[in-house]
This record gives sequence, C-alpha cells and structure tokens, in this order.
Amino acid sequence: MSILVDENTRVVVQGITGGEGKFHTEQMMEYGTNVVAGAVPGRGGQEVEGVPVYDTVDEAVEEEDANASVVFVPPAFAADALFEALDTDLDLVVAITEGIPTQDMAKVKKRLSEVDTRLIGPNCPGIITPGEAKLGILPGNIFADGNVGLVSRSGTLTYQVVDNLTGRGVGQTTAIGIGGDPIIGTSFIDALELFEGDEETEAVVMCGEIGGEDEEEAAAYIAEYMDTPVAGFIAGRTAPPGKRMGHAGAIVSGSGTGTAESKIDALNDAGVPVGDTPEEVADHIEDFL
Amino acid sequence: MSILVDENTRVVVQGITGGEGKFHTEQMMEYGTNVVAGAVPGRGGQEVEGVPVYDTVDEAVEEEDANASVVFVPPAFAADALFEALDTDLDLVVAITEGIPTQDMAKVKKRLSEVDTRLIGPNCPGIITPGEAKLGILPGNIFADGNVGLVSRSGTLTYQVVDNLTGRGVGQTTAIGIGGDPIIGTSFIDALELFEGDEETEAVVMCGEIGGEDEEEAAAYIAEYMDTPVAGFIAGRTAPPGKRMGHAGAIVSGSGTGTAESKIDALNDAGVPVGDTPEEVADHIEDFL
Amino acid sequence: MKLHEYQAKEIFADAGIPVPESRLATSVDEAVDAAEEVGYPVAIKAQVHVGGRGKAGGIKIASDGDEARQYADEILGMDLKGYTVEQVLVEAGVDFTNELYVGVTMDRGEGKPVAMVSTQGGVDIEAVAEETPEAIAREHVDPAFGLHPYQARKVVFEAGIPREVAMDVASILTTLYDLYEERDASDIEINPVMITSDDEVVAADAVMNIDDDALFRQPELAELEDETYEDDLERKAGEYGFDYVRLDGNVGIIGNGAGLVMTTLDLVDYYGGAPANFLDIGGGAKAERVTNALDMVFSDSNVDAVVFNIFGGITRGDEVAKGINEALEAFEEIPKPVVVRLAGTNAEEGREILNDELVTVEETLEDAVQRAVEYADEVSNE
Amino acid sequence: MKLHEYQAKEIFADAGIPVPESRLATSVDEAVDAAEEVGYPVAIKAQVHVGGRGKAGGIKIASDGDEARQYADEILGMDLKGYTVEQVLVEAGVDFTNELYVGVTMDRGEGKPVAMVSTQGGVDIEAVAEETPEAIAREHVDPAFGLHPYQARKVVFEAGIPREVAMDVASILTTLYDLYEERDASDIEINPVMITSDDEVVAADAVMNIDDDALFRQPELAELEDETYEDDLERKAGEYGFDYVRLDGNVGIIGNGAGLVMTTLDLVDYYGGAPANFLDIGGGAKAERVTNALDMVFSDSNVDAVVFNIFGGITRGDEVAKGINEALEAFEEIPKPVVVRLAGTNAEEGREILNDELVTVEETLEDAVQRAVEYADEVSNE
Repeated sequence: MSILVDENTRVVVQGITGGEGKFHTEQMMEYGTNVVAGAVPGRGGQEVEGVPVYDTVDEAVEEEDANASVVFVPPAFAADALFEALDTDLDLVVAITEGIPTQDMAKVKKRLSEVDTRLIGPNCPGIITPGEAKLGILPGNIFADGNVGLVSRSGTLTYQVVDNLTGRGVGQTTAIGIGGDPIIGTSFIDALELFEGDEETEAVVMCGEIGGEDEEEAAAYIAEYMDTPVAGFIAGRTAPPGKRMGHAGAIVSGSGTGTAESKIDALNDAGVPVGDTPEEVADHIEDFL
Repeated sequence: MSILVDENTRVVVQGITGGEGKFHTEQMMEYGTNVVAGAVPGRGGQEVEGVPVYDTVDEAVEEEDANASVVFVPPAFAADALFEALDTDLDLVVAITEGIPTQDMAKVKKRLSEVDTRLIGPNCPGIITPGEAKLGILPGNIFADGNVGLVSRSGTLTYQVVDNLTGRGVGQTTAIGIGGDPIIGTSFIDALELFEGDEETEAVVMCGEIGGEDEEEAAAYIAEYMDTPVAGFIAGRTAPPGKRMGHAGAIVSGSGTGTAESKIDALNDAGVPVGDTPEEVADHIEDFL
Repeated sequence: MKLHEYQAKEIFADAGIPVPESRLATSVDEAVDAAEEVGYPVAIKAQVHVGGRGKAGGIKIASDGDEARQYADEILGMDLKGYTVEQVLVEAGVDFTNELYVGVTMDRGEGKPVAMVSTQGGVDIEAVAEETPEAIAREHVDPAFGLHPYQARKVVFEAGIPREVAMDVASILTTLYDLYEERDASDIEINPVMITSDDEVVAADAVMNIDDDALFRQPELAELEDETYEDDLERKAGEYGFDYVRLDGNVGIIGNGAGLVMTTLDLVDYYGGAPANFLDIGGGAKAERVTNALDMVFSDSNVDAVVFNIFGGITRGDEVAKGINEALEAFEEIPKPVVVRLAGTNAEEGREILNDELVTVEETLEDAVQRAVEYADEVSNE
Repeated sequence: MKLHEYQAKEIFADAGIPVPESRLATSVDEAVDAAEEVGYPVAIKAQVHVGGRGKAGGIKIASDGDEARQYADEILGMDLKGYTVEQVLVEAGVDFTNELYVGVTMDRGEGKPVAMVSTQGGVDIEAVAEETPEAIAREHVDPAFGLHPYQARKVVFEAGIPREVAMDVASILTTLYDLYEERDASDIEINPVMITSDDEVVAADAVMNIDDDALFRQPELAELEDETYEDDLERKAGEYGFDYVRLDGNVGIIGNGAGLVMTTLDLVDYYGGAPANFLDIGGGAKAERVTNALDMVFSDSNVDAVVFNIFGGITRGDEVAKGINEALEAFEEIPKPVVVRLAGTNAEEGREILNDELVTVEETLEDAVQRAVEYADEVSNE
C-alpha cells in the first residue's frame, strides 16, 4: 500500500511543453509513472514524449481518464492552472511551480475548500511511491520501496533524509514534499492522517523547518490521534530571528512560536524524537521498525 | 405549527432608523412580532420604538439573542447588509429592499450557499405566521390563523389571494412572499418543501407569474415529492412577449418556457389546479380542506 | 438601460477589443464624409434601440459615395419598429471568413453569470439557442471570483472555435466579462465577432445593456442613456417613473404591484375586455403619483374606461382616494368612466373619501374589472 | 519588497486616505526649505528600510528653522542599524488626541488575509500582539470577495474605536484592503492613524510591503524598489539573485534548497563551528551560478573555510562540479579550503570531475560539515 499515488495513478502534466515540464515528464515516465496526457492551451493535438497534449485539463480528463495532475506552469499563470485543475474531477493536483503570488494562493485555497480534489504544494518537489509512481521532480533513484512514510516542507532536505534511510536499507511507502510556501494545499496534519490510515506505513518521518506553526499543530495532532510512531527533524535551529531563509515560510518572527526550539519542544512533548542530524532521524526510525 | 417564523422569533431590523424601517418596525411590533433590536452602523446606543439599536448585526445577535433579521437597507448598501446578516448565526434573513443590483445578488447567492442561514427575498413583502409574527411589510389585518400555506412571487397579489381566502373563513399557517427579482434566496421549491414538512399545513397556494422557469421546476417538485395538495395562480397571461412587466423577473422571452401557458400546463400536469381568478384559487383550496 | 452600438463599441475599444474604424453621423452629408474617411466599402447602421435592425432595413453596405449618400438618406429618419432613426454609424467594412458569437449574461435559474460562445455568429442567437442549443457552449461563472482565464479558453475550445483564433477569442471573452462586471451590465455580447482572412478577430457589432438598478454607481453610463420612446405615452411614463407598458385594448389599468396589475390585466381579458396598458404605481404611492397615473391613462386615446385596483400594504387607501379625487375634480367632465377598487390598509377610509359622483366604487377585484369592461364596451359602442 | 514611508503615503493619498502635508529632502537645505513650506512644527523622518526608526533617533520634531536644520543635519547621513540615511521626509506635525493602528496582512495559518484594528496605535504593534493580543481586533477576509464594508465596520467597532471617527477609520481600512489586493501587498499598515482634536483622522505613518513573487504584475511598484543593502555582500547577492543571509561565523555555506542549506548551517553549529552565511543557489543551478556563489563566499573576509553541499534533484552534480573547478582554477591560490559534498543526480559523475587538488571531497553531509569546521578552526588559528 501507499498513499495518494500508486501504479494506477493516471497523470496529466500541465505545462508539458515547457522546458521543465518536458524534462520531468520524461523523468517521471522513465520512473514508470503513467503519464497519460499533457495540457497546454493552444497546443492541443501535439505530442510530447509520445504523450497527447490537450488544450484544456478537462479534455485530458475526458479523453485519457487522468485522475491526477502535475503542474509545471510558470508562476504568472499557475494559479489559473490550479483553478482549472480543481474544476475537474481529478483526485490529486501536485503543484511544482515556485513563486506563485501569495494572494493568488489564498484564492486557490478558498476554491480548494469547495471541491474534493487534494492539492499538494505549490513550491514542492512532489510525491513518490517508490517503485510505482512519482509525480514531481524528486530524483527517483534515491528512493526504495519500504514501510516508512515521509512528509517534508523542503525538497533537498527530503532527499537528504531519504538518502540516510535508503542508505541503511530502510525503504519508503510514500514520500511527500508539501512545499515551503506560506499557503499550501496539504498540511503536515493532512499527510500524517493519511499515513496513519495506511496499513503498510510503520513509521513516519516529518521534516519541518522554522516559521509558521504547522509543526506545532502537527505535534498536537500526533499526540492525540497517531499510533504510528513519528520521528522529526527541524531545519533552521541556527537561523537568526527576523531573517527570511529562502523559503517564504522560513522566517522567524521572534515572537516565541515558529522558532526551531518551540517546534522541537512541541514534538518532544508529543513523544516525537527529533534528530539533531538527518542521520539521527534515520536512527530513530530504525529503532521504531 | 407554522414554518420559519413564530412567536419565538426574535427579530433584528437592519435599517431601523430609516423611514420605512421605523414605520414597519412599529407595524410589526403592533402585530405582536418580537422585535428585539435594530442594527444601523454608527447609530449604536440609540433607541427606535423602544428597541435598542446596535452598530453591527453581530452585536444585536450577541446582546439580544436575535435569530432573524428584516432588511430595510437602501439598495446601494443592501448587499453589504445581507452579507453582514449571513455572517452571523441568524436562522432567517428577510430582505424587503427593492432594486438591489442583480450582480450584487449573484454574489450574495454565492455566499448563501456557504452558510446555513435562510434568505427570503429580496424585493419581497416578507413572511407572516398569522397571530404569531410578521417579518416584513404585509398588512397583518388581512391574514387569519388557519391551515393553508401560501407562497408567492408578488406582494400585492399575495394580499389579494389571502383576502379571498380569509374572506371565506380560510386561515393560513404561514404566508411567504419570495420576491420578484431574478435572483432570490428562497425558491418556490424551498417553500413548498417546508410546507410539505409542516403538519398543520393542509393545503398550499402557490402564486407565480411569467418569466423564468421556477414555476415549471416547482411543478416537477410537487409531482414528485408532495402529498399536501397545491392550488396555483399564474399572473401575466395577457403579457406580450419581450416586455418587462414591472418585476425584473416578469419578462417573457418568447422562447416557449417562462410563458403563463407553459407554467399553467406544467402545474396542471403535476395535478395542480390553476385558478383563472384569485377567487377560483380560493375555491380550489376550499375543495381540498 | 440599453447602450447604442456606437457607445458600446467605444467602451469595448477602450478595453482593448478590436473594432472596425467608424464615425457617428446625424446627417446625410456627415455620413458621406464619414464614409470617405473610413474608406469603402462601409456599413451604414441605424443607431436605435430595436433588435433585428438588419432585416428591417436599418443596415446597408455602401461601396462608393453615391451608395453611401443614398443609403444614409434612406436610413436617417426612417421608422424602425416605431423608433425614428436619428443617427447612423458609418463603419469600415470587414472582409471576413467566419462569424462567431460571444456574450455574457445572467443565468437567473442558476443565480450566476454565464459566458457563451458559438461558431453560429452573425445570426439571431435566440433562434440558435432555441433550435440547436448544443451549438452554444456555456460556462457558468462564480461571481465572487469572476471569469477565470481557463474558463474563457475552455468555453472557446468547447464551442469549436478555430485554433488559429481561439486564444484571441478567449481574450475578448475575458475582457467582455470584466466589462460586464465593472459596468454592471445585464447583457453584453458581440454578434458577430468576425474572423478575417488573415485570422484577425474584430467585433462587428456590440450589445451592452446596463442593470437599471445599478445605474446609481455607473454615473458615466447613466449619462449615455438615450431616452427615446415609442411614443409620448412611454416618454411620460419615463418622466413619472412608472413601470408602464402600452397594449392594444381599451381598458386602462392602474394598480400597485406588478403581480396584482398583471392579474388585473388577465382578469380584464378573462371577462371579455382588452387591456390598454400595464401601469404599476408601485408601493407606498402618494396622492401626486395617483394623479399622474390617471393623467397618463387618460392621455391614451384608446382608453374607454379605467379600472383602478389598489391593495394597500404600504400604500394607504385614503392617500389613493385623495389622489383620485384631486385628479378628477380638476376636470370639468370626467374624460372616461373610472372604476375604483380599494382593499387593504385604510381601504375603508379611502372608500369614504371617494366621491361617488366621480367614480364607481366596487368592493371586489372581480366586480371592479367586470364593471370596467362593461363601461369600456358602452363607451366604445357610443 | 519594502516601500519607503513617503512612497507608501503617496499611494495612500492617491487612494483617498488623508495624510499630512510633506516633502522629501535629500539635503539639509532642502529639508529646511521643506519645513518652511509645510509649516512648523514638522517631523523629520529618516527614509530607510529599518523598523523602530523613532527609538533609534531617526525621527525628530522640529519647531523652528534652527531645529529643522539641526535635526536634518543629524539624521541625513546617520547610520541606522547598518543603513545610511540618504533621504528624509519633512512632514507637517499633527496635533493629535489619540493614536490608532490599522493594518492588513496574510494569516498564513488560515490562508486568508486578515484586517486588524487597535486603539493601541503609535507603539510597537508586535509587542501589543504579544502582550495584550485582545487589544487588537481581527477580521479574516474571504479573498474571493475581498473585505466587505460591514467587516471593516465590525472590526472597527470591536476594537473600540471612538464612535466619532469609527466610520472614517472603517473607510480607511476598506481602502487599505483594496490597495493590499490591487497592489499585491504582503503587509500594509498605518501606525498610527492619528485622531485630531476635531475628530479628523490622518495617516501619520505608512508601511507597505509588496509580495516579491507578484512584482512581475506590479511594474510601477517594482520601479520604486530602493536597493539599499547593509553591505556589499548583500548587494552582490541581490545582483546574483541568491537567497543570502550574512551571519557571524567563519564557515561559509553554499547549498541547494532552503531546507538543506538551513540544515547545513545547523550541522556546522552542531559540530562546534559557526556558520558565516546562508546561501541557497536554488534548483537546477548551472556552472555560472556555482562560480558566482563561490565568489560571494570568498568575498566575505570572515570566511575561513567553505562547505559546498549539493543534493541533486533538478540540479546535476556534474554541472556543479564543473562550476567549482572553473571558479577555483581561476585562482592562483585557493583563498580558503573548500569541502564539497555531492549527492543525488549525477553525483558520481560530479565527484569524478572534481579536482582533488582544489577541493576536499566528502561522501556524507556529516563528514563534509565536520571537515569544514576543522579547516575553519585551523585557518582561524593560523
């Protein structure tokens, strides 16, 4: 088992004719992902990597029975692409695009509350169920099939932690990068809930970072609802208050919450061991298994 | 019994300090309606007819436990007043105001779909449960307590039909004027459903008019879901196509639906007798009782 | 409120929608000058608020100065369904290969605006909607968000608009929706959007109607209102602020509330009479409004008798009665018999005030209408 | 992107929010002239992108020409938290009885904008939020609809704003929200709104920060950007387009992806070192970007050793390796020891390309960081 994506996921790539869209379509297909269509307005009738392109997501869903989308559309048009995807009956939309204006995302979030589709991202590396499907830009070769779920706000940090796991023979059920933006579709809690409900997932890694209160809220959720053991990692312990560290979300307000300390404390209080290094996180996970 | 309003309804009047608001507050209270508050921005702390005025509907609900609102706010500010009312936990909002821009009402309708509050109107005479409460501008003295429900798109036509009923000793459970605008909060079907669920209502009068397809849809609803007998009346049989007859809704497109004929046929097909005159409607109702 | 084609096109052009070059002309000489300026062939188009101008002879194509003069002369001053043509739009002819339809209106059933696109442009779109509804692609709009660009593309592709111009048409639709919202339009459409041989798109006609209830916040548009009426009676109704529709019969009808007035019309018909008009004096009418209403109905030479039907809610019977008395006392002789029926608020007081020598008072609606129909028959048979 | 007070005030004033009369001045003479024009007393306010200007001496009230000259002289050219003051706003003093706070920002937890009003204006609002959160009334906004007027009134009354000015403050808040939305602000606030003795309201300060990700559609605002940096290094980072933060330590850090770079910082600290900076070269970085990054870190004289940590997803290890070689081969002598750790896409190819004589290659993150910390210790002890 796995969560959200598997070998039956039928993917439409929005923005498939762009440089990134094309490259990662190739990568996803090479990994075995079932990419069934592309959607680019005005490009209907073309083909990319042997995949038929449609003018609208609607057509791609109609014609190719797609049930998930990956969005590589540039930031200026990305919110519109997300609204388009949310207007179909796709189960899942994964938004890779970085740099979508925050107010656009607030509107998308409002729309999201009206539909049943799940959104992952934006500004995220995507989601992978090793050996079955990857939707996004994660490097497939570092993942291995196994029993650990992973959810992370950061892309390359995810790879690092996965590398530490796979390196010692610990595989993953599904790994999700939820994205580093202030407003995202899927929260830590959403992902944890899905992992908790997945029989095959025996432990979960949660990689957080400074800024916001999502990790604190996730800790409260874990304490109350989760039986599956969770190990955590928090990036940004040494970040000075008030400075933005790359991710729009990663800014410490200096007001007590949002700091690495408050997040680590919250997780520890919830019984979640937090590694000082990615290697230590892998140690904790091995202890659980 | 009755629907939507009764002696326990606690009313806040939005726009209570205006000419109409003040006059009808007096009238409503005289009829026995429990008007507990007014809401007019900037007028908090004043009193009208002994009723305390608040700056916001929220305060009126908090302080006076109001559960229904009647809106007499002028058209330019009415949509905002409706949004305000819908943002509280009122059960019912009755919008009397005539002339609200249609696009404003489309937005209100969207908001309405997100909340549990019921809206009646706008551009309607209101709702009355004879002997218990009236919310709006209906002349209380023509109504009598009884077992007939009434729902109508038109104000004065409602009075006419009620007069014919009361004149022969047939009283009403509740009478609702749903309003003549293109976009309204409560449809015929909504009202019919409520009357169908009301044990005391033994027959229902439905007064429609040309334009739109609400009467046709109501006929389909009656045929499928209603046990309570319904008698109908349709105004505008002699209206020429393409002309607007006062009500924004009352325009015949000439396209087959929306004409008096199509509505009368639909009702007859649903087993609803349609009176040629208001007097005949009363005859039909008497037959049912 | 309706805008003229030339007014709507100015607004469209300002918003970036391509329109043909054109000039407005109010005389034949002006029209010919305008034609020379924009270059032949030109379309000479009557600017009046009636549908089907083309079929009715209100649009002609002139290929040279002589034709321009001839057609401008024919159209200016002509009677088009009751309206006199006082201005024409002289517009550069477009060499088109295809005609599309693009529009936005309110779907009252859904309570949402709807964007519509069709390849069946240049013809009566209502007929298309009736006969081949599938030829019009529709997309409902969430009014809180407005028309998303993807929706414009979706409806354009669904309608089967040729790929070469699809994105341009989607962009026109997006602009139309923005105008629809910003300007409080009730309907806005381009029929046809012409596609030229080099795949340019041009708005060859323009319809833009504004929600009357929103004119208070559209002052620039309110100023554009061209108050042309079919006749003096409708002009008077406009001045008095009545909802008034002229009909063919001889029983004048005055009432309060659209539903009740329509019912009164229906009853006149039911009892064998023919209504002369629809006249709603509205809620809460005072004496002056009553006087004005009677003035209007008496001004209609077709009227042989009048029925005055008031069911008072906000409107007070005594006020109405006073108005009726005042209006009628001003005449040496009552022009036509008047039947009055008062019910509801202060009806009794009203009936007491009414002067039986001036009017016939009836208690019920049915009696009042029957009496008025009888009077009308008598008068018309005199 | 931050706007200066004077820029934000111009935008506020254009939108109809009352602001005091003011002039911008870049020299003492200009400042004195400006003071004479607006009339005494005047506030002389440093226009720099730092918070707490007042406490830091960047705002003074001058009651005559001598004081104006003295204060302008003091403030112009002063160093305010690392920034040099190059311009001052000379503004008419407001005789106020009360100071309020009004602002709009994004509540990221809710994913919705939030409008905020407080009677505790004129002080550090973050401190108010921390110590007496109930002193700030908040109203969340549905971004599809925008801030409804009733919401503005509601939050103003909830905050306990005096009745005399409540409707004016609500109107300011409505305007602020409109600007927030139209101009893609991330934060917009007035602290304080001053209430004068005759119950007028005036925006005495103005904060407006723009969402960097939305600058592409706010070209007029993008032009207002004042690219002042604390130092040359931050300026360089701006030019190269890096996310860069300077810190106090001596281990230079370069990596790809914010989370991984932060983790590298944390590990440097964990292994007893001190990070000199945060530098994210971003995803898919090519050789030139790598060269630029090394240039930056070497330009920081505090740096004693560098750790280069790349986990390739989009970024390819061979590209990074080529960039590192190119950058280092340009030096006769490598300025500081560089430790490289490559993982992920094409990491092996990258490691093969790297020149062992120029850099130390480590396989794991932990080893790389420890090695860099050792090097830094060695260099700093030399």
